[in-house]
Amino acid sequence: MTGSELDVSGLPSYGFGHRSLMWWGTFGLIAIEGTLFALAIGAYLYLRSQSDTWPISAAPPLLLWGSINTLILVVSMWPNHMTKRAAEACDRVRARRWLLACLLFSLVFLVVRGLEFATLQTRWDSNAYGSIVWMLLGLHTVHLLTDTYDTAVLVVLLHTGPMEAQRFVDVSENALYWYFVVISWLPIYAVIYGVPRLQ
Amino acid sequence: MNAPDHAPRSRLKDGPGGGSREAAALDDTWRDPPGLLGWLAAVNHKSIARRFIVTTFAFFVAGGILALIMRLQLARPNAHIVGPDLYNQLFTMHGSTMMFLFAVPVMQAVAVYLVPLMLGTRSVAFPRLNAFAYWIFLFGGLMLYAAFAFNAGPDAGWFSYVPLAGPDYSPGKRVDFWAQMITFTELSALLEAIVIITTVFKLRAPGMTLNRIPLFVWAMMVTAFMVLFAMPSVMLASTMLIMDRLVGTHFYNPAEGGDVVLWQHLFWFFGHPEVYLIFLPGLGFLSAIIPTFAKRPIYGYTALVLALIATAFLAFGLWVHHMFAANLPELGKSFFTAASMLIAIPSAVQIFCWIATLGSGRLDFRTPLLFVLGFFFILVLGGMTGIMLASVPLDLQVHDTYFVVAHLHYVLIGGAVFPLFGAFYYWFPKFTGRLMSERLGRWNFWLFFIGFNAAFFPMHLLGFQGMPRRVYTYQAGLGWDGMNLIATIGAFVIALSVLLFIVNALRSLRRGVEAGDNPWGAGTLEWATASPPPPCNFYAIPVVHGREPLWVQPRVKSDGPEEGGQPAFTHVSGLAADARELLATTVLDARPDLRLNFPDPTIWPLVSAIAVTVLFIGSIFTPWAVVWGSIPIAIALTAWFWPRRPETLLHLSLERRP
Amino acid sequence: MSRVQPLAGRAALVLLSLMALGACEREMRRFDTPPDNRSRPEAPRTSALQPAEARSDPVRMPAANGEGYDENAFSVAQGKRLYRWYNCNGCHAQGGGGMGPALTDDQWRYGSEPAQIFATIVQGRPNGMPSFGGHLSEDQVWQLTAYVRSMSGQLRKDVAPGRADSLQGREPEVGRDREPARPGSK
Amino acid sequence: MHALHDVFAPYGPQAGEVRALWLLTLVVCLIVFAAVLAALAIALWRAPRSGSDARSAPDLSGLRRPEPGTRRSVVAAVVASTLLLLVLIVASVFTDRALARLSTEGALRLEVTAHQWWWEVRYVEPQVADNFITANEIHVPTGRPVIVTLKADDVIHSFWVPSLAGKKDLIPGRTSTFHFRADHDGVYRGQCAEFCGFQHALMAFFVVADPPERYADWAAAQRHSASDALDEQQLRGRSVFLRSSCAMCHAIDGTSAQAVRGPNLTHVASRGTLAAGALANTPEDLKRWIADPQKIKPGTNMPASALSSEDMDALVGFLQALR
Repeated sequence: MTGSELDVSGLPSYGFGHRSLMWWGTFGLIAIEGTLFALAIGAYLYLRSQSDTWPISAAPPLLLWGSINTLILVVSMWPNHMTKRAAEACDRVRARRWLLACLLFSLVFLVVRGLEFATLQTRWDSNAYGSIVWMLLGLHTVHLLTDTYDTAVLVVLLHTGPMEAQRFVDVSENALYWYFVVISWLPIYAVIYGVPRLQ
Repeated sequence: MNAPDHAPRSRLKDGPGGGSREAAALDDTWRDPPGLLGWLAAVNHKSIARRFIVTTFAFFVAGGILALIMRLQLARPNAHIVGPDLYNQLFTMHGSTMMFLFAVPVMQAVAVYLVPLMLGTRSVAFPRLNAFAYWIFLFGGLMLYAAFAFNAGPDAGWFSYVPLAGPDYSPGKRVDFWAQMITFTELSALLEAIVIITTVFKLRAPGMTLNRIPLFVWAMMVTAFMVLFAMPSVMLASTMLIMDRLVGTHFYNPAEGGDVVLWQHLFWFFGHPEVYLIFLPGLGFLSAIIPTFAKRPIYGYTALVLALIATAFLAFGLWVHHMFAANLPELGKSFFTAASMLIAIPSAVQIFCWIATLGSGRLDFRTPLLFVLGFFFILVLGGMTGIMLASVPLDLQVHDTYFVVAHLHYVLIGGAVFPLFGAFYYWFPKFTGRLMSERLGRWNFWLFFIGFNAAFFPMHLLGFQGMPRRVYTYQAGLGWDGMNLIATIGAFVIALSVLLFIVNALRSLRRGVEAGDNPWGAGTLEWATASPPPPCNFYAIPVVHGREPLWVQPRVKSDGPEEGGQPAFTHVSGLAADARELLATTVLDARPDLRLNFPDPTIWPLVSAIAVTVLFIGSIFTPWAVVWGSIPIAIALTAWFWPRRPETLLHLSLERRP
Repeated sequence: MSRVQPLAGRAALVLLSLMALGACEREMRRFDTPPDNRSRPEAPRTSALQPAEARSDPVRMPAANGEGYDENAFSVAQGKRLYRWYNCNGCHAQGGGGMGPALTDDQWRYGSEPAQIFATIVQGRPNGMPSFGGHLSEDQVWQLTAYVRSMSGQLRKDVAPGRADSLQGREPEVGRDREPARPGSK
Repeated sequence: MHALHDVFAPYGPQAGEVRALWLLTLVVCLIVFAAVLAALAIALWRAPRSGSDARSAPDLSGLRRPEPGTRRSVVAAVVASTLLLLVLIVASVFTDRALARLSTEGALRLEVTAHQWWWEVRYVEPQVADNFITANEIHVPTGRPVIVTLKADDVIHSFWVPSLAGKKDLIPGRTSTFHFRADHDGVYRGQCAEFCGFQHALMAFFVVADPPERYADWAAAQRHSASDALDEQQLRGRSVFLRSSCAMCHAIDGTSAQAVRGPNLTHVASRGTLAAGALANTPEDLKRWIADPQKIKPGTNMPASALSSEDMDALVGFLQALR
């Protein structure tokens, strides 16, 4: 073929952050899920605006477990951060260790989440308030479950291999998604536990 | 990390063009595996897109047939061809099919085929996800039609207003199937949006800076972003609906603090952008076709891009104009009136730019251009009626009458289907290597154009005379008989023209004139490669020096680096020819950035899609399906993700740290 | 192997058509009211109470066991509407019972078979259950019967109604588990 | 029953205002439409033809030198269309205001409740004793504003009388109000405009505008309960009514039939149509309707009644006597 060639054989074969395709995929997911959460919260506030009493024939959810959970989540950002750093340094051993820590955190979190559901003081089928509260908490829990499973798979992979640098990119993007799961929880927490206490 | 020694070294590098040994290797690398299993495992964006286009078109024909039955029923007053029960299913299926199974996915399908070619790359990002999205879409559509065949077709309208669609007034499973169809199709659309966005941002050929991206690609990217923010709304709404129906939640139950207007807000927050999801790709087609047949670059490229983006933003600010008749605060309404009217301005900008392009070019009247001209007549008329609907007082008179039916068909068929047919004629040679017949093409166009106006123009007047939408019959003596008859005749003329199109496509597939690489003398990259393109699209990735790369000649090197910082290279070399390796470029100015490994074909996207289908359909009958159904999904997805050893070794051999 | 495949194919086909029948059965909207059959055993009214103006004629017992109503979601939904319209709630509440016995439990004084419930509705029962014979079309009685059976989870899950657009008493019929019907005494 | 139903043959101030706005909008839109097509036509006519030869080189001059002429016309066109849009927005908002400002002095108050698939109309008078209920036919005095309170019993419906005013939804769990005025006496057809199930198509109603005194007579008659002056036949018909399924859903004031699930039949004979405008109010149609409503309105909630022909004649005779 005539003409002058632009030889790219020297380029790196992977990169982190927005250089990687994975980052853009994760970004898309975050945009979608973020919109979903925002709309669900919007629906919550809309229903509240339509009702004379709020919460409807129920006491506000108990603060204890929800707050503990929030704490756990916030703290979990630390091992998450370390995982991301290890991954971006392509350090398999440390990545493995920290990712395991993340997994433990999310498992603890899921257990407490179970207790949290028990202390909402309303059922999904008792009235619209109950429905939307369960909806919000359920939506967030689904994201936790998926990301927990995702983390578990990565942990196993980091132990068994086969490994290539691309897998570190996956680990780092998984960490990015976990950040989203944590950050998105804070407004949901505020709405579920705060709004019923507003007068 | 360093490659182990036993890793097979990849030696063949691309660069030499077609015919060379490297080219042959590239073909083998990117070709789908042989056999039935290979067909099911295919991930090549062109194979997936071909299936996607054919599937969506099949749904288009199905939806059209439903419409014909409705028109037969309405041709005369007090007709008894179908009763209210079947009629309600018919118009619900027609609306749902056209909106969810045709209009949006067909645009994405065409994009999945063309975008990589226009960007000068060898695949879409996430090819397996792309395949998965197709299978999910297919299964969702098939489920809906299976339900219809079993007399469980949804019957509460494509908009499924509660409480009519709620558990109290829609017994049985009909609406549940509708709600799950939403979940299927929106999931597919969302994944495709991610695929398209990532492809556009990361896989452009070197030198294709943001301001050189073809306008069709711009349109699809803007559309993809709109999908990200619009579709979650309807997924949330339909999930709430199905939960109200199956597990007794009260989102839409006024007696328990719920609210039926919540549905309308959530649905139209998706539903109005939906119109532009369908419309913007149509504009993209025009911006691709017009320059080619005007033999000049498009006029006002920047203005056109900004108009697309402006439309996308405004589209989220006018959903309430579907709800003027539901008692809402007056003040808000005038805001939405203004927003609904102002969205006409970006469209006006584009129309004037196209007219300018046509006026200052040298015209070549081929069938694609005919459909473009049809667009001008129909869409502009539809836009005018749209402006009328944006005004609260006028809307309150014609809302939910046949006037709206006329309006929405003028906008959607004029704005999307005419450009789409133009696009079929335009890119058919690229898809198949053969041109479609011009003679049949002209017949197809004129029948469609005349039939369309005969079918839908009278509906404006019917609306003024008080004929509401979604009626399965009407009484004699109301003065509606004549125009309904004309509309029915028009509908059948449209059917005839679509039939002609199918005949034309099938005949041209075999006996069409050989097209060659670039039959129209167009300027964008998809015409730089063979028709149909080889599995790898390009034997050597081109380097881009302008908006119409095939029209602008690269300057000689002595000029030094030109805009975009690219010296005058003509093409890329050095990507592995015996491995699925792709060049990623930087987001803004498309500088070469990474050599990325792409996954091989695999059956797992199909398996995962089946697993997901089991869960979705199961959950219509028992909530527990969500629990046990998620296990096979987890397994399938893991198998999908889990790296294969030989693949990994190959990648290691190509690996190089930043 | 070569013999298995056609067999499998046929099996799938049969399964599919069964599904289809099930679905059509469930989803059919029955509009045409079957005429009341006039040649059926007559029975005395066992309650003086009647809506509007009392009739003196005997009531007609069901010929069959109300085939086709229990499997049809639309009939059950119509039954649910009539249950509300004709103020069955007045005594039976939302099935929970009040002046009248509960309908959501497993205790059936006069039997839980469709025909038995039909008889209860048309004949009436002592201590308050009015006699609706002649005041309701047979079709409506069967619809009510089907709905009443759904209240105690006697019907298929894909036929039983979901929650109503009203204040909810207890979980929707679709969520109720079948309780073995046995004649109890209350 | 012949009735008017045309957006552009207005017989009330609301529809009138809308018609004025409509004419303005139509003119503006036609001008724009014509202008765009003309511009397109000129462009196509001016532009030279290139043979369908793919190899004929494209004209790239536009890339190098700017095109001031073209630019000017495009900008001008955009500005012009923007201005016209602003005109329309202002006109629309002002019309909206004008509609909201229409006086409701001494208005007649109605409460309309929509059911699948008929309209319940309650006249709300200053003295509760004067209230009365009818169905599917709204009588109003000409020249007097009417305030309608809209409610829905089951699903969403929409109240629309094209010749008098725009539409408003009736939404379960909400009440909305709506007002109109009929300036000329006549019969105006209305219809449900929001899809509401099987019989959405045959859910019509009529607004009968009479001169005030004729309206007063009608209202006075409606307030009386059904008269007992019945002959043998009609008495038998009444007992058929009360002893069959009719009385399960319908009410006739002055009898033991007090159900509210179907239209109130106290003065059914005084109405122009049956079954929400689906049938003319004649003995034959009434018989057909009672014998098998599903034939006429499939899906309607009224069950068929298997009556002996004597009973049927008696029943119809009785209903015809309810004027």
